Amino acid sequence: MKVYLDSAATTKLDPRVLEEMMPYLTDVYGNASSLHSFGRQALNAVDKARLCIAQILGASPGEIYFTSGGTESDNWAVKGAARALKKSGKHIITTEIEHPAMIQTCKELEKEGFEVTYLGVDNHGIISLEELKKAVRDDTILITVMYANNEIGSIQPIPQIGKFAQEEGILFHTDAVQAVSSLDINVKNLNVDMLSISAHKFHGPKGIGILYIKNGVRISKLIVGGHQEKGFRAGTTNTPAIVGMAKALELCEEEKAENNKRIKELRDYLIKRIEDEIPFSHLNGHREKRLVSNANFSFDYVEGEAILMQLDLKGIAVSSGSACSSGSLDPSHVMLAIGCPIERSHSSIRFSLDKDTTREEIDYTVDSLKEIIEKLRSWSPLFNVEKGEGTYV
Amino acid sequence: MKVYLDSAATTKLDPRVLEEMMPYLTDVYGNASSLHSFGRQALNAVDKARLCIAQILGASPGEIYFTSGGTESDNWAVKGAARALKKSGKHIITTEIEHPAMIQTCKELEKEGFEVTYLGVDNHGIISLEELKKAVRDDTILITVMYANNEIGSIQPIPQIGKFAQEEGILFHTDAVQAVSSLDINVKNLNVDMLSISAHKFHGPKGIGILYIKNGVRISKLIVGGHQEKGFRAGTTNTPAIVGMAKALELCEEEKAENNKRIKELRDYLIKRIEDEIPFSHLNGHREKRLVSNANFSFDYVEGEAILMQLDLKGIAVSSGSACSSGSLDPSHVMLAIGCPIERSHSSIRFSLDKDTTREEIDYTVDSLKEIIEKLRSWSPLFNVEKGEGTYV
Amino acid sequence: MYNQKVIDIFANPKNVGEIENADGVGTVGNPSCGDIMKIYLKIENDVIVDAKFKTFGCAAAIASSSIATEMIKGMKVEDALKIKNADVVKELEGLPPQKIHCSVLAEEAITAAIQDYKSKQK
Amino acid sequence: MYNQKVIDIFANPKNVGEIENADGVGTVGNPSCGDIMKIYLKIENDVIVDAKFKTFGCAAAIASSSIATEMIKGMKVEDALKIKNADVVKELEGLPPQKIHCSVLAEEAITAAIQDYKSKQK
Ligand SMILES: Cc1ncc(COP(=O)(O)O)c(C=O)c1O
Ligand SMILES: Cc1ncc(COP(=O)(O)O)c(C=O)c1O
Repeated sequence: MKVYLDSAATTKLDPRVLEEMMPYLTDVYGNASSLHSFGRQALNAVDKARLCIAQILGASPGEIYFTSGGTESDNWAVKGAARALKKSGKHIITTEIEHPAMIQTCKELEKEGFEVTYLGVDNHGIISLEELKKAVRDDTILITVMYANNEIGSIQPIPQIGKFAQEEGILFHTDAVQAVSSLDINVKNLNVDMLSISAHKFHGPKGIGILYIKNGVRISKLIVGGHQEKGFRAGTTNTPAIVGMAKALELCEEEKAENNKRIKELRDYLIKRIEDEIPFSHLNGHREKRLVSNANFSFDYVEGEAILMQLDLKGIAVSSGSACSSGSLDPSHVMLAIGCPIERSHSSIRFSLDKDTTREEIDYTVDSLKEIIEKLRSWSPLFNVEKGEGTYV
Repeated sequence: MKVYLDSAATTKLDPRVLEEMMPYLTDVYGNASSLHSFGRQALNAVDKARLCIAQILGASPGEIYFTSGGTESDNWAVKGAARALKKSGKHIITTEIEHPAMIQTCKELEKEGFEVTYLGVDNHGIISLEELKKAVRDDTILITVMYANNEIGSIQPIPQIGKFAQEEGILFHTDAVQAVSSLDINVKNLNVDMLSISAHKFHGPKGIGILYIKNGVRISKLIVGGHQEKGFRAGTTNTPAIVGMAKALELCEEEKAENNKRIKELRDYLIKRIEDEIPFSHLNGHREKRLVSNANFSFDYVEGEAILMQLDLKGIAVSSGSACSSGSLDPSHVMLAIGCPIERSHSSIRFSLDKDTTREEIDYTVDSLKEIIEKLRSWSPLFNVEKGEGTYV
Repeated sequence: MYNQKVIDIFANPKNVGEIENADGVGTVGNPSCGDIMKIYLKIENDVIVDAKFKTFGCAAAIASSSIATEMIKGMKVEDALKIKNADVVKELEGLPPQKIHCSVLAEEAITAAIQDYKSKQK
Repeated sequence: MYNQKVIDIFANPKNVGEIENADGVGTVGNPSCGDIMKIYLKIENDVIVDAKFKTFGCAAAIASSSIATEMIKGMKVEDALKIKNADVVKELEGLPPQKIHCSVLAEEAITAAIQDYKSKQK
């Protein structure tokens, strides 16, 4: 049995999306910037996609910019805003639990002379609005807070942050990459000036994303050249991917309520079974304020990558916040930020469900997991099988 | 009849390439950074593609970096090199006829304090190696010269420039976006340190490209975040596009000699018929040192976009260097750089053939063109139909 | 980019040509800008009874010339002078932003041709 | 990432467990680094007659533990001391670069266990 529980990493292209893309992968291959009929056909499709996306976001088509994905959107939004506003100030506020695309962007800006406040989060991975307010300085030019976290699924109070930022006259960006598939992404409701999206996180194609930039907001360019995207993001228009992303977003919106309900039920069932049946397991993140698709557990006395690889031997795909799985020496910065003890951080496993997940798959996963955790604990010097307990020293 | 003569703008995805991509657009959807089998399957495909590409370029796989296209590759290479080397110097050498992706990149670097020499070209669009040598200063850190021009197809002496740059110890980049489909792209033969490629110019997918960076060359990053591309270019790996690009490049190499022969014959036939049958037509660019696929003509006394649109009414797709077709006020900077009178620049039409072009299509194009030029001249205040001659004043 | 009406007119423009012994001729634009528009008028009793044009320029320039000459035929010269580029655009059911200047050329060419007519009257 | 051999060993590691009254025990690593390796040795006449391990760590750590204990069984302690991490990697037919440290742990655990044995001899 093959079970994919890693939708937060990427999702399967919806066959209906691929079908929508097919004409643009075959006959309608023109360059959307070309004046002739081949080009106009492509441009029409891109315009239609842009309109569709704008309507879903509650934006106007002129506010939608296509990028190569969430990473580029994050880089562009935050570097672009900082560089454009550097005469007004050099202070940026973000959080400790952003995706590397944002953390690394902020690190680069620090090298350029900007100062960045990384807001901490509580044990459940939520920032404090009060702390954010206190962090604002006279020279604060930008706030960027991720909508939903990719590891523990915690959801930040974006509309409230946005309202505050508006009152203060500070530009506000959110990384909504993980949020699109299940949360409200109306930019008016969210009070955001900029918002990043990546299509492959909601059953759209890889290599395409969106940066929403509110009318009137001017940021520096990241990739320059031709006149595409009104001259703000150069490069030959990726028509099939754009068409696919619009279709994926449309399907996502149409089926969101129903999918959320199904996914949440399964996810809650997964959590309950793990908590009931696997001792020394700890749910990471907030119980309610989390993505319906996300369950993140630490299993004491065993290492996360080993769990991941054992699950993989059973055909089950998950991810881990352990250092080993990231190729770095430190475990996930998100686990550390929520105050998870470092040992336990190494034991974390993320299960991320999606619309195709079945109850049978969840049962198979928990059954396998139980066996695996038992086995790995019997291999672990930290656990005493006879006593049925362990210790980290 | 539909005739596509705009392969320099973009090409049709080869059905064999799409076939190669299909598994990665359906079942093999994992994130290539994931440790589980879904991820490993994707990573294997990416590794295989990287190896295949490296072999074709005469490079090692570790020197191949995937980007979102030629524009990003150009931006990254030149901004990345300049910013990394800014302590060694601030002077960059390029040409007047680069693609906007390069020209705009250089303009941005000028704003950052770099100084850029834009080498002129002769009437055929070729730079002088002597002039380039003279342009070198003590603080020259980078030379970037496009391999083949996108408008007039002129080919620069890249191996010689590369040899010179090596001797001088100056980093050398070439924009090979237009060159891949017909020229030698072995980086060893070309003596380049960096080289930009875009897949959709050789029947590969849109939204994917390559930056070759020679081992040992260190440039700053443009898009940061996750560990993809050894940490030098973040963003979820676009597996289907990478697989498609590798396949397209493989087919391109295999069939290059044969395609070049066929395309050149047809292109020469096109040139001959136009020169024989359409008065006051002028071939722009070099007669020999040009891409086999490219023919660029100016037709006096008529405006380029009008020709383009009339051809389009006949189902024929071409492009034009006229101001009208670019949406700017000035005609193509390339036409001006080769000393084409400005009036004549407005009249330029680019015909770019590809492996699917047929003789029948060329005949239909020239027959249509003859009619169209005659008609437009009869509408033009600059042309006297009775006398069969015109004047620009 | 162009709407169907503009393309249709560009495919088959009306009033292309010259009027011999025209009562007013106006030329605007410049080959180095890629646009020249020349409008010929036949005027009787201050009424434009015929209008023709020759244009070097893009599809929008040719379509603007065609529609503008159509619009002014049968008009009093004073009324023709009131035609603004926006009227030309409206009649064409829209032009892309970067092509609005073609409609301006049409307005200017009409004005120039009528001024030529008026200067000859004196 | 991992080759098939590493995965196969990780799926079914050999020598997992403890040796009661072991002649030498070595523990290296640290839970906060995500790796602890504990190797137990049974030694007779300076020959390692049995070796077992318990490991908290990733697939590479467990596979390294398994292969290392396999390698040293039947060896003289002096020869076992000569085993370097590179030998472990070779026996595993390669490890990903970021996992080389797991083979180092195995080398260190063997050394520590033998040192424990030696210190008890005195
Ligand atoms: C929260 C978040 N931001 C940004 C990204 C980057 O998106 P992409 O990898 O599509 O560029 C991701 C996913 O990788 C993400 O989960
Ligand atoms: C010479 C040259 N360089 C760079 C580019 C940019 O490539 P892309 O549009 O695929 O980003 C192009 C084509 O558009 C080109 O012809």
